[in-house]
This record gives sequence, C-alpha cells and structure tokens, in this order.
Amino acid sequence: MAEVLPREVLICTIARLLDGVRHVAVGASSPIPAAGAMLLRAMKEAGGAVGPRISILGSVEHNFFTNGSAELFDCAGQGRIDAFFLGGGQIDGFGNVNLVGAGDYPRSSVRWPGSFGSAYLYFVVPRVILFREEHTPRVFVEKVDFISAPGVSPEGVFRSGGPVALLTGKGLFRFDKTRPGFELESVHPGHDLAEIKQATGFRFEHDAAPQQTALPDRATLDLLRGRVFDELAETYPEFAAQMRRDLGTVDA
Amino acid sequence: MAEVLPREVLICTIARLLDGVRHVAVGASSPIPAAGAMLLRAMKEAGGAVGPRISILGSVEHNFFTNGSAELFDCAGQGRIDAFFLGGGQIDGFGNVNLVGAGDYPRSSVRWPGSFGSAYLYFVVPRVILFREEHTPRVFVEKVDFISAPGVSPEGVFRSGGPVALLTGKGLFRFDKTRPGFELESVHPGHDLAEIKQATGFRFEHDAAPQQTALPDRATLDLLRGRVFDELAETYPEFAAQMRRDLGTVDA
Amino acid sequence: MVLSEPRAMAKHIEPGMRVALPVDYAGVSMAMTRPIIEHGAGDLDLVCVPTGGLQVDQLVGAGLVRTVETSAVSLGEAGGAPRFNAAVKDGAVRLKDATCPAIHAGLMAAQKGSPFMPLRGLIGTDLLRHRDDWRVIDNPLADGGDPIVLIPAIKPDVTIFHVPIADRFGNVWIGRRRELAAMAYASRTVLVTVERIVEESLLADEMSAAGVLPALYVTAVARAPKGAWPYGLWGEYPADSAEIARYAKAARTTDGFSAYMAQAQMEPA
Amino acid sequence: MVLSEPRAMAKHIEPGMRVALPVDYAGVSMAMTRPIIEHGAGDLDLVCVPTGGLQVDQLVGAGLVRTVETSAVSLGEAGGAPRFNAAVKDGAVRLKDATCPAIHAGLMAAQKGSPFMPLRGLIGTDLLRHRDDWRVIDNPLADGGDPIVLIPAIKPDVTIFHVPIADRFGNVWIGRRRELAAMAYASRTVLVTVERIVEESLLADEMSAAGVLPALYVTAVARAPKGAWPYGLWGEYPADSAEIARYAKAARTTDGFSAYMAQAQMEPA
Repeated sequence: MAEVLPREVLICTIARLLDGVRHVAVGASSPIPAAGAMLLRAMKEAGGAVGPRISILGSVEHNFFTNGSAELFDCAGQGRIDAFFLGGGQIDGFGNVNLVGAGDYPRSSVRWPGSFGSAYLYFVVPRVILFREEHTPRVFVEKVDFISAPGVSPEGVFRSGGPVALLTGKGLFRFDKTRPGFELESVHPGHDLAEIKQATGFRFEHDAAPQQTALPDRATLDLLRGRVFDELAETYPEFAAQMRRDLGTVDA
Repeated sequence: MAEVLPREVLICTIARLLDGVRHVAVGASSPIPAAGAMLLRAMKEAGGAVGPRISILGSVEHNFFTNGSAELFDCAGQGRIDAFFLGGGQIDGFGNVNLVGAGDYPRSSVRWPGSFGSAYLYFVVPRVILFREEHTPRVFVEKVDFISAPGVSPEGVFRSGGPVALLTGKGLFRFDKTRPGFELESVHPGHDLAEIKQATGFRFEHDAAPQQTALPDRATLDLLRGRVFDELAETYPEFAAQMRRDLGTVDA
Repeated sequence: MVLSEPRAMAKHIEPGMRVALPVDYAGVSMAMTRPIIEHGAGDLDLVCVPTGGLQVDQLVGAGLVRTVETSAVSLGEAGGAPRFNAAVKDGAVRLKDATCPAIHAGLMAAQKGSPFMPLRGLIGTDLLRHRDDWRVIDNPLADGGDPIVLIPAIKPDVTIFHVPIADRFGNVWIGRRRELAAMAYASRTVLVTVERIVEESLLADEMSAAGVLPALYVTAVARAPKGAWPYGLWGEYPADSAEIARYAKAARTTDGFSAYMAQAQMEPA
Repeated sequence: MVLSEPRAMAKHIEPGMRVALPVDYAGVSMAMTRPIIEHGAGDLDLVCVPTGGLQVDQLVGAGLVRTVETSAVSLGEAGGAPRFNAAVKDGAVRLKDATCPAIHAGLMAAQKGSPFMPLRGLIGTDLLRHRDDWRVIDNPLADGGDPIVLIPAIKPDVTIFHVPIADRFGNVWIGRRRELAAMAYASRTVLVTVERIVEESLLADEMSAAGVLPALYVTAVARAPKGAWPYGLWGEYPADSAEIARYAKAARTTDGFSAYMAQAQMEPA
C-alpha cells in the first residue's frame, strides 16, 4: 500500500459519500470537496459510466449557470442538486450549523461572514455533507450559539434534504435524523477514539473499537494524483500545487 | 380645414388621451393605438420635449424587452407602464371586458381567443383605453357573458389601474369609476347621439347636445401624414399603405 | 443530453402527460407536431406559455388533448383557431382559461420550488370563478383585508420548443426568449429542436453564454432546419402567413384538417 | 437615461435610502465607492445581493450605513470584513441577517409587483426568529399544516453596479449576471458604471440583446475603466487579490482604514 496523505483520505472519503449523485454543487473555496467530486467523476468514467455533473460556484470556467446567483437555489428547489457541502463556525450534535457568529447575537464577539444559502439548501438538498477539517471543541459544540440551518425539522415542515454525514480531519460520522445525532463511522489513520472524544463538544454514538477509515486502492490513487489533480489545478491552482509538493515529500 | 379621415380622428384622439404618459405598451396587431402613441411622441419632440417610450408587443424591431414574455407584466406590476389598450368581444356599461366568448361558458357559442393579460393589466396600468372601432349592440352590451377583466373593483381590492376612456368608431366616452359607468364626451364627425344610442347596448350619461370630437390642426396632421406614417410603415406596412391610399382618394 | 431526432423525441410523451408549449413568436417546434401526432399519446394536458396557436390547434384536431390551460388560442392575423374552437363548442376539451401572468407565475413557482406564487389582479373575474385550483387569501403581510390570488406551481412533464442553435454538449441558445428557460426549469423533460448544432460550447464566451439554457435542463436535442415553419423564428426567418392562412381555411372542417395534416411536413424547398 | 460621471451619479443617493449592491463577482461598482463617501449621504440601508464585501465594508467604515441586509459579508480569501465586523461588535450597524434565496425572493416580489414571495426552508433557524418582517403561514394550498415563510418585497431606492458595456441609448450589457436585472427591476433608481460605451444599439442583434438590461430601467450610466477594481469583472479582468489583502490588513484599525481610503482611487497604470 502506498503512503496516503491525510487530505487524500478526505478526498477519497468524499468520493465515496457522493457515490450515486447526478449533480453536486461545490463552493468556490472548497478544493477538497471539489476534488472528491472530481475523483468520483473520474472513477465512474474510468468504469465506462456517466460521472456526476459538478457545478463550482463562483468559478467563471465551471459556471454552468446563466441566470445569475439565484439559479443555484432555484436548481436546488427543483430537486436538480443531489449533494452539497456545508462547513460552519460551529456545528452541534443535532446537526445544527452556525455560520453567523459566536456569542450573543447580534453583537457577536466573533462574527463570521453569514449564513449564505445554508438556511435554504440544508432543507432541500438530499445529501448534505458537513465538512470541516478543524476538529476541536470550539467547532463541534454541544449547542450552537446561532442556528443558521437546523439539522432536523419537526414533522410537518417541508424538508427534502439535510445532513447525511460529518467529515472532519479526524474521522467520519453518519447522521441519524431519527435520534437525531451523529454516530462515529470510522477514524482516520493516525487518530483514535479517545482523541476524537476529547476534541468533540457533543456526545455521539460509537462502537467500542471503531474501524479505520477505508484507504484508497492503487487505481484510485493513480486517478487522483493524475487526472484529478490536473483538473483541480484549473480552478484551485494553489491547492493542487500544495498537494503535489506534499506528495513529493512523501515520495522522497 | 383639411379633410380628415375617420381613422385620423381616432389616431389624434388617442394621442390626446395619452398626453402625459411616460411609457405606453401597444399590441402587435393594434396599428391605430400605435399610431396615436407615435403621433404623441412626434408632437412632443417637435415641441422640444421628451416623448413617451412606446413598447410594441410581439414586434422584433420595437421589442425593448429582454426577459421573455413575462417582462411586460412585471414591468406593469412595477408601475413602469402608464397606458395600455384593451379591446374585447363584448364591453359592458360597467367597463367589464369579455375576451373569452359569447354564450354560456365554457361551451361558448362563439369562442374568442382568450383573456390574454387583461385580467392583470386592467388592474395595474393606470390609464387603460378601451378601443373598439366596431360600435354595435353586439359589442357594447348591457352585461358581458364572461368577465375577463372587471371595470371596477370593490373597496379594499388592490387596484392601481383601470379604464379611463372608451373610444369607438362613432365617439369617445369617459369612464367614471365612482358611478361606475360611461359618459359620452364627444361624437365623431358624421355621427350623432341618436345613432350612438341605438348602437350601444348599455346606458350612458350624455349632454343633450354632445360636442363633436376635436379635429387635428394642420401641424398635427402634417406630422401624422409625414413622420408618423413613415414610422408606422416599419411595423404595420399594410396599415400605413392603406392609410396613404385612402388619403390619396381624399386629396384627389 | 442526448442528440436525437424528432420521431425519437416524441416517444418521451406518454398518455396523460402535462405538456408546455411556447407562444407563437418565441420558438414553436412545429417540427415536433407531426411526430407527436404519429406517436399518438393522448389525454394530454397542454399548458400554453402563455398563449397557443397552430401547434395547439393541430394537437387538438388530432384528438390528443384532454385539457388546455391558456391565456388565449388563436392563429393571429389568420383568425380563430378552428379545431380548438370546434372542440370548445363540442365540449371535447376541458378549458383552464388563465391570464398571461398567471401562467408565468405558476411556472415561476415551480422554478423556485415553491408551492405557489401570489398574483395581483384577477379578483372579480370569471377566470378566477372557474379556477378551483387558484386560491384567494388575505395578504398576511397587510393589516387585514387586501385579498390576493395564489397560483399553484405548474410542473409540466414535458416542455417542447425550437431555437436557432444548440452546441454538441446540449446547451441551447434561447436568446432573450427567457420564457423558454422558465418552462425548462419547471419541467421534468425538455425536448428541443434547433436550426443547427455547433461544435464549440455556447458557454465558452460570455456574449453567447448570456442567452444559453444550460444542458443541465435539456433532455434531448434534434436538428430540424426551418423547424418553426410556418411560424417564424426570431433572428432567423419570418412567419409564412400565407401558409398559416391556408391552414386556417383548410381546418374549418375535420376533413379539411385531415387532408392538410396528411401532406408532407416541411415547406417545399 | 443620462450619460453621467460617478460624482454626479452619487448625488442620486439621499440620506436614509435603501441601496442594493451586487455580490463580489457579479460586477461591483468600486468606482462609485469613493464618490458615494465624498457625497456623504448617510443612514443608508444596504441590501447585499445576496452577499457583500469590499464596498460594503468601506461604506460601513465611512460611517454611512444604518442597516445591512445580507446573507454574508466577507473579503473572501482575504478573510473577514474588518470594518463591518467591528461595527457589528460595537452595535454600530443594525443587522438583517438573511439567506441568499430570501434576498432573491424579496427582489422577485418587487419585480413582480407582488407584496411577498413564499420560500421553503428557514423554519427553525435563528435568522427567521430575528426577522420580524418575515411571516410564517400555513400553506393555503395544502390540506392543513405545511408552514411556509413569506418574504416581503424588497424595493431598493437605488441599485448600483458595474458591467463591461453600455450603448449610447442607455442599454447596458449584464451578460448572464441576471441578478443585476432583478435588482434594477426592483429599484426606483439604477446607476451603472461601465468599462466602455459603444455607438451601436446592444439591442440591434439578438446575440448581444440576450444579455441586455434595457435603458427603460437605467437612470444614469458613467464610464469608469477598471471600475470594479480591485474586484474582477467577468470576461474582462481578474480580481487583484494582493490589493484586497492589502485593504484587509490596513482596515483592521480605523486609522489604517482612513489612511487606505485617503489614497488615490484607481489602480496605478
């Protein structure tokens, strides 16, 4: 088995989480989710199948929209976007996301940019993947200070979408909307359950000895380091270059 | 005074009715209203003022819209269209307009095309001019068989627009929305009150001896027969040619 | 997106489907009319965006239509739509008489993923009285009163239209006829005929991209030169009013209609 | 439409007006920022469509802003918006935190002449809890229940943006940035800066017409080459991220902000 970079594990995990989607939208400053989507597309096409459509928001080259910045939301409302990624200054154990600020609203002690489209997309995109590399108690809190978008909705509230998973720099959680709450599915190489418990401000379900996050096989890794990093370099040149520098270190 | 064609009287009357509007929309198959709007524009510009903007619907050359066929209605809803024309298979004494059909709906004995945008525009365009050359009891009825668009609305119903006048081949009526009903303002040359009463299926107010519809002066007539017919010929070539043929007969 | 041809595309239409068709001057795919009739799926619920003409009259004349939702049906200068008017008189089609902005509002609701859109006007009309799918509520943002009509989302199964250009990626150039985009956004299946198909992506430069409906919304494209005829196509060719008048005259009777429809589809070269 | 210049256009802005500004990449008229600050009309209610950045931060920093309605404010890769964030912490601006499609819905309501638009989502968010202008009703078209949010119409007094081209008739080419059209439709006054002004009408051919906002909606146009700088302009030039980062660093303090703003407006040639 070749050595695999931590971010390669994340990218390959995202590709797995996206399996089956027809159309995934990715933020303009989200190279890891974009790489995951591109890897899935490359794998599908290598197998002779049709890969997912990837819309990269804010990119001029990968902008397939022609109706202004409202089109993404219209498109999601029409059920044409199967997957989307959300981060958050805070994420809590109920899947609530806070993109607005820490402390008492409105005079937040720390102000983040704002909710963007989360208060809509979280409701209507079937497969929302929560993604935040930083895995610390200040991010993963018991209860968010401000709900930009709630993890679950009461019976009777129109909701065709929501969170399915939470991917961090340390592990992968599945979201169970019936409880509601997270369950640790796997731990990334180099991390362990005790560390994750300490770094997580909310309670979560887990096996006594959680499995390790699956690593990519050689073919997948070749696709990623070849075609996918080439494609990635068009939109995220600095990220692709950094990945290749890091790989150079690995190979050396 | 030069001899004036009946349709020239109509065109000049329309120009008067439109005085003061900034933007008038005209149907693609409405040469007389279009000519009235063009005449007003020519008169304003001859006096050094700014003439009204004229949108001719369905015309490629005079289509100032770029957002599809919804834009006219959006534009009207924004309060950007000051005047519009409506015809009708039937028009009654309350200003109700029927563009759908005669007889029992839905299996109308005579079916007309349909209501088009009337059920909206009649409510939101401040100065709607009802225009129908045919002045007969089958058009001007006591009560329309189907209300495509009502002349007045009850208190409390949002309504920023409605009918201000009814122009026919025989005369000009003003609409009084407080009564509600029509008042004969003037009779076109060659017609009289008794004839109009006989040709009108609804009751209307009138002076004992109504005045004659004002005729255009020489300068107006020159503008109409020169610049306006030239402009008109671009969009309504057959109508403009017919008018010029008729004028040839007059001159001869 | 699949590159197809009109007969194959007609097979997307199944009995009982809701089919959206554009107004005369926006780009009617007349090239699809006979393939649809040959294919024969009936009980169609037509949505005219926002009015109908020749194509609607021919589909009604062929007996494929169950309801017509429209703001008007006519042949323009050539007069009333003969088969439609006959079907109305016979009660052979059910009418959902509307007004142009109500059709646009229903499509906009579908585009936005909303159950309805509000629309001013309409109150006091017989249109509203005959539409049990439209609802009047008091504007919840007013202090009381202020009735307003809610138009439910119109979600066509299929949208069919004709435009000048597609690229080989399935992007189609609709120019400023943005109601075609609205129809596509609202629809599950979108079938497009075009004058020509180009190699380069229409999204590659901003000037052409501005008028593009992206492939994301397009199910299949077929080449059909003069595919709007006898209607015209903006920027391409004018309407053939003599031919429309010839149809209007022929279709006054069912026999005349059948004879007309039995003729070759396309304009003689 | 009046051919104007930025300082003259800034005079359209009066104290207390509601001003709509586009998102970073859609065409921000940075060329108008300093003229607006010099003109000095304050108590502005900004509407970011749907998010804000440099221009919003500078107007807030200059003390001209009363409220900010937005889905986000940031300098992108350069980090948080320093003057905005400071004003939030000080309580110097009132926030109307929104979500992107709610801003679009409010503008669409104004475009349609409707008092509101419905929007899915939002229920259970703290955004909704803090917006007393948004209203939750039970969907009148459902059989009961089904709560849905109504967003009231957003009617800006003024909309300001920058695009590549205007013609001498006042038509402006917005390409596929159709939110600029939505803003204009909804607004009373529309001020546009452009890279260049052309002689021929942009409506004269269908290809360019497809991306045009017609003069009907445009109050005044001014030429301002590189008028989006340091933001980029689609199809014209990329963003100058070094300059944005330079601003982000300078504006961490009020003094640094003042010093930055006192510099010449335009990029050195």
